[in-house]
Amino acid sequence: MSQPVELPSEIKVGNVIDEGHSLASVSDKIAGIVLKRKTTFGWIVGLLISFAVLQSLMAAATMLFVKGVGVWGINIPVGWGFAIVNFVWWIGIGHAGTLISAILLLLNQSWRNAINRFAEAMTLFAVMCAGMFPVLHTGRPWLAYWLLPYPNTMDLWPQMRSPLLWDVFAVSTYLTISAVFWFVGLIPDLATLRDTSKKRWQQVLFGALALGWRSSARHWQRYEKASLLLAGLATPLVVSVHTVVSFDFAVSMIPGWHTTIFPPYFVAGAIYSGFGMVLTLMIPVRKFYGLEDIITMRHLNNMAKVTLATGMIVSYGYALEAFFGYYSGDMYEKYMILNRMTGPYAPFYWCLILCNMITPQFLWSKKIRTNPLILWIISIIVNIGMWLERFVIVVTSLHRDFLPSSWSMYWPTVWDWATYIGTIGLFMTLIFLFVRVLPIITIFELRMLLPGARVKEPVAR
Amino acid sequence: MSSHSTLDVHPLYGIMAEFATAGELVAAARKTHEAGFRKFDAYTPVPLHELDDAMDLHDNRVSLFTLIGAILGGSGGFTLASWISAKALPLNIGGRPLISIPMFIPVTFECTILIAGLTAAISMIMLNGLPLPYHPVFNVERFGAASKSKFFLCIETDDPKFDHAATVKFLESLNPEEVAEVAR
Amino acid sequence: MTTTEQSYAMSPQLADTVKKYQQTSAFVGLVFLALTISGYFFVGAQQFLRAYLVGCFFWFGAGIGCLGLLMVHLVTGGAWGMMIRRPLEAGTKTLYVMWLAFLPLLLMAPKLYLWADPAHAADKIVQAKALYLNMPFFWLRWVIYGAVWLGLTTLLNKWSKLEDETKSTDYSKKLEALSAPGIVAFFLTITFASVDFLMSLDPTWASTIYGFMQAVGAGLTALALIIAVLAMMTKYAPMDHAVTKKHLHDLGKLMFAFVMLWAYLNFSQLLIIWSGNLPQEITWYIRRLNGGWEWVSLSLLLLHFALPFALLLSQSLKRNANTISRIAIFIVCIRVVDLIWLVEPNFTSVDHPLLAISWLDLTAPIGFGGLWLALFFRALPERPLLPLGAPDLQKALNHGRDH
Amino acid sequence: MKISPIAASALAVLSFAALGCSRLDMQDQPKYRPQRPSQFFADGRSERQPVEGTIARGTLDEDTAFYQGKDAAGKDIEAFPIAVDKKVIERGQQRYDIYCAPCHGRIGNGLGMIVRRGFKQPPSYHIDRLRQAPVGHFYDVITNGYGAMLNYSAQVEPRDRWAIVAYIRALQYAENANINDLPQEARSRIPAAGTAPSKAQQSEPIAPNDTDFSNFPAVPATPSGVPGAAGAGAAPSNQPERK
Amino acid sequence: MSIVIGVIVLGAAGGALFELIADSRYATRQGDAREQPIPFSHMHHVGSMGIDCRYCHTSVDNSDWAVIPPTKTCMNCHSQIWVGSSTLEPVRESYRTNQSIKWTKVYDLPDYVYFNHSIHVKKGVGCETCHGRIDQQALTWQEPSLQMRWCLDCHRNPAPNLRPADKITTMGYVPSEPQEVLGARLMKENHVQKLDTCWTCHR
Repeated sequence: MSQPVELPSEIKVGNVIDEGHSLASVSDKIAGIVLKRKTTFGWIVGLLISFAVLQSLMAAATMLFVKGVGVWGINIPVGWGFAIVNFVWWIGIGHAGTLISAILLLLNQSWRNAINRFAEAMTLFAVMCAGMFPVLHTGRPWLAYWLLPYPNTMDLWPQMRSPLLWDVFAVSTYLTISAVFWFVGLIPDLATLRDTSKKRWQQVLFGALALGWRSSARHWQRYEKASLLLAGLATPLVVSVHTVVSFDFAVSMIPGWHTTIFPPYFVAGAIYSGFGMVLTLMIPVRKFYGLEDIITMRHLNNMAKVTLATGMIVSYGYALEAFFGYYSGDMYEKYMILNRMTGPYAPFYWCLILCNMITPQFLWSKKIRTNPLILWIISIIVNIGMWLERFVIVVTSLHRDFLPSSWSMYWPTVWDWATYIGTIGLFMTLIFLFVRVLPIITIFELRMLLPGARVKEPVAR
Repeated sequence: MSSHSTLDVHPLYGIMAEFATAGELVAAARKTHEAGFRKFDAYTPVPLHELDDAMDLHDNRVSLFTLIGAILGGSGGFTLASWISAKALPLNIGGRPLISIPMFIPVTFECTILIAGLTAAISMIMLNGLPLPYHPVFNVERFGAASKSKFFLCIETDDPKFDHAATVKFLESLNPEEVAEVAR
Repeated sequence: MTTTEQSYAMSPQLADTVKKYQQTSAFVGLVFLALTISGYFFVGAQQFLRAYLVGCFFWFGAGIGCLGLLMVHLVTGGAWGMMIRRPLEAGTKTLYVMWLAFLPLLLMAPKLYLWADPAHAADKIVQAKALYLNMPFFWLRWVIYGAVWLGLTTLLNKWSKLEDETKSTDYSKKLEALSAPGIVAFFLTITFASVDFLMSLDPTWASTIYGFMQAVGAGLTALALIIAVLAMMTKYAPMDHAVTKKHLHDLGKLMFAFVMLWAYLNFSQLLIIWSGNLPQEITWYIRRLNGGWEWVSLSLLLLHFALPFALLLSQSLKRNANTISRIAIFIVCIRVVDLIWLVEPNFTSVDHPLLAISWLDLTAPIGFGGLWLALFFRALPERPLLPLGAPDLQKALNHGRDH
Repeated sequence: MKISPIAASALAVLSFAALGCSRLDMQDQPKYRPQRPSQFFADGRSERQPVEGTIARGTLDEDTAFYQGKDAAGKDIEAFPIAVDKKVIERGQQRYDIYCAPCHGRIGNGLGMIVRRGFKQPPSYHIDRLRQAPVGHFYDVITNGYGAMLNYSAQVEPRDRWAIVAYIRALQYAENANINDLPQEARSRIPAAGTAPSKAQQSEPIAPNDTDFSNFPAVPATPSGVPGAAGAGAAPSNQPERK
Repeated sequence: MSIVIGVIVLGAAGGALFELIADSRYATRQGDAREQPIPFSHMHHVGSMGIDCRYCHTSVDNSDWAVIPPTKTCMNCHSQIWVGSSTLEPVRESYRTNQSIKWTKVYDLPDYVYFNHSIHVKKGVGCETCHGRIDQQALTWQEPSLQMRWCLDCHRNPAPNLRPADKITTMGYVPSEPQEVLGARLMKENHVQKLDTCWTCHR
């Protein structure tokens, strides 16, 4: 049985970081984007456009505060309209960031290092956009603090058995921990910026933010431990967030919502749309800032694979929903799935199937996975598909009430759209500001990938 | 012993050596530790796990605090949920039990993560003595490279074994690129 | 240090041990299977079939779990999988027998499955599902499952063998290319198989997460078994120097993830059904949370989740071959309880649930276990213990040695 | 934590504006509650009078005996238009103590608290003229007023007015009662032979129409003139039937 | 991180301050005697004259509304008493001109609260329980905070605030038997329930 062993040489899939970089060159390159690069015309135009789009959120919110939620398209059977659709969509988009930074850190996947900072920032901004909707949909956003358990003059406490309250806990925990994780990751890079900058005000600003980080080995030891712990905590957290979001639906008894597959299926959908959004943003940023040597083909390939895998799980969910619609033997469930497929919102359903089930199948091809343009288009289709999914879940399940007399249709109003598009403006504005003022790539983790950071001790142990 | 006079004239924080590679730094740190120095620190642009062994750094308090935070957060979350549901605002919803343990798990879980995560970050920063607006090592002009590409080792004057001339000599024997005095 | 010249064929000592294991398990398996079959006459056909289902499905899960893990590894790579790839392949080969083992269930379906019993043919709920739950389609699905599972097993093993022999990356690519859609097929088939053989025991009840749960459960069973086997093999050449603590650590982490996933999926199902409290759903839990079954449920919570969770948090326990294998074996045992918990309460009344377990519920899993392990240990020595043709083998061997 | 500064400031401005202007939160709703002033109607009242010449359902008040205390000829009626029993008298006592006692006094002697403060003293119920007066007369006085007394039609409903009349009759009867009118067991509670029984004890209510009141409890002695301080009488559970 | 801690501490302090303000008598106007167009004294009318509450507030026991009496009710007595008083001139003017007196509402519940006087009276909640010793209030003040917490205190546990039906309007009421016994008995007799669902008050 024994035979001479010849191991084949490694198959090159593409490196995590292209050759020719040194500790200093990596640091200077990324820090230079923040410190030296001139504010470009394109960036200003982009920021201005995003900021203009953001104004539609301002207008819509003002309208909402003055007039109340009646300006939205919600009605009696469809009490949950755009607000929850967009909330779930944004929260889902946020998931990729935590997944990339936390789970891949735990799995020792070194390809995460180039993209995690950006993805984490995206998480934060997406969760902020998501948070807008529950706060706005109360119609009295200035009373949003009522959602928190605190002693008050009304002697009232939130209903701890309600999934909507779990949402409050889950989303605020998610936002807090993501921000902490993001900031902790930034500390060494802020120190790099502090030490690289030549301008006094930048030194003071980055110095204050870096908290006096001095790259001490004693600090690194605790830092690495804390990073791992945070990653370990963030991983179940990110799963729990969309699980809780799915409970918002599944814990109720509406046909099409009350189904046990929802938690894993929502989590997969969240990661799916999140990776879609990372690709949508990363491909232009990579091109624009000339980061092809740091965000390599391997990154795109891997992200496309994750997109494909989660897309398959989501498709599995659709398939099971349809199958169990029949298998449950429940007439409401049966009607629900038939109504989805053939009812007034059927075009949305089939569009969703096209976007989420059919389109990702192209990703089986490596050619497509490594073609940034096609990948970018697919990622946008995925984003649209996931939005449609939430729309279909929310609206088709609600618009056919148990009581046929209250059957009705839901169409968003101009203010619904303005709110939704406005949050995209908010998101893009934040992204533009972020890429300008902070290092978009974790410098110290990139350094770890370089041969200069490897220990080849000259002395034998 | 002779260096004490130097100290008086020139308040000194320590002596710093600069190294070009991670390997040299780890070797130097190991030797320094073996030489009996304890009050010294290595500065590196990337975390080097080898240093933990070389310098005998095994501080697990961050994990401990995080565990405590997790336990407190979890029990606090569960207590909060059950106290509210059963005591502070008992609402009968369709005859369901007031204490409904499965329904409290999400809140319990989120509180666990929240408190544990905050403890992890805060205890790391606090144990590292941050935020710290001033530290003598930054007085060395080239030290800025510690956050980019160079590796440093600094033996502090507080160390009982510290002796100015001997320490300089010892550091020079480690094959550094440069040795510098660190003003306090 | 590991060098490419070393052989990864089994050392004679290990071969002896494996042979011993194989003989013992074959003996135990035959004795207990005989005992189980005797139960058909002594205890009754239905009780026999229930126990048979527990044993058969559990060990089928171990086989299909190996198939799933193998394909996941082939797609994602990773050092953990390289160490257990051969045991996984050996595990998949049991599927030939385990697939056939379903035959008695199909043949005697009316005695076990309400919907197949002509006496219940007029029931409203049975009629509502008749399009899916009918005997011809049941048989057809079994054939389709077999085609998928055995097809995948055959091809994967064949190409893996060729990969070793030719050292050609063509086969590595083929393996990866087959595994990706293979995973899809795996999930679909195990979902429907678990609906067919387990969920349809109670035709009034349905849960969409069920198939996913069974897939994860099977993966956990397989992983725990393989970890136990790997830990045993680390005492012998060549695995003593091939397997590092880091490999065990990674496998331990993976098992930890599976334990968490199992708990997550079960909790999700419980919470959604609990809060809905619908009569057609909650009865499933009423049966399992009353009449003595609540203790089984509680022990599952504690022993299937809490205890392994706490133990596997520890880094040192995961890195030690002895402790990790004990935890793994424990998990295999508690997995059997989980399966009994899934099957048996379906046969108790909702109004007066009663914990009643026959001795057959123990003999059947042991019997099938012996059979499975005998097949497994027979297949294991057939090939070198590491996939010599795999492109990343050297990297995987160096995993955990670079510091 | 990061919050969009723009969104945050907009929120802050708007919420302060909202707090500053008025209570938006349904605190003040565009609806009328009783006696709330109205900007809309000229007299500033949100509560409107029925349009002249209209009668609300159920307020036709055709039954002159019940609503006016008069017979068809316009004469005060002699007999109660309602059945009088213990509950009616208890109700009458309670209403009497609220609305009548301030002037007429709790035993009907016309020496209520208001009279002591300067209101014109009404006649005692126990004078012969009023003892002889038909029940319709009392009803008419309550309904339309008499002399210095304004009408109480807004404060006392017709059925309660009859209850009050019944109670007045009971007071009159009690003022002139003989010990032999008492049931046997009640007699034993009279303190001592020859001692003048107090007014309160005398005002043992007795049915004007021969209903059996053998179980009627004694009215506890109460300090007169302080209605509401104690013993405002009957259980309110049997309201007179409302129209 | 100190910033985070600072934000948390400041946030907590701000929250506490907010609660303190929201809870203060300034915010709730508890104990605040309101100016009225005519300085009507409950102390005089109830305390020294002993007029029953229901003489003026006629519908308190059969309607959700206790009623501010019409001017006519004042004139029942003041057509004869204090006829020359300039203080009472607005009353006479109102009577002459048929224009309502614009009283200032003391117990002003928000419009989203449904409150019914008669059910409280019928179930044995005395006037004094909510309005305090009205017989000692020269100008009427708001006795409780009227916060939701105050409502709920009683709605969750009504027994301590129940009294027999004939003691409803009594001021300075002292129970004739231990309140625990009486309360429990009255709960049973009057079928008093613990009503603390949202829709009890918010309809």
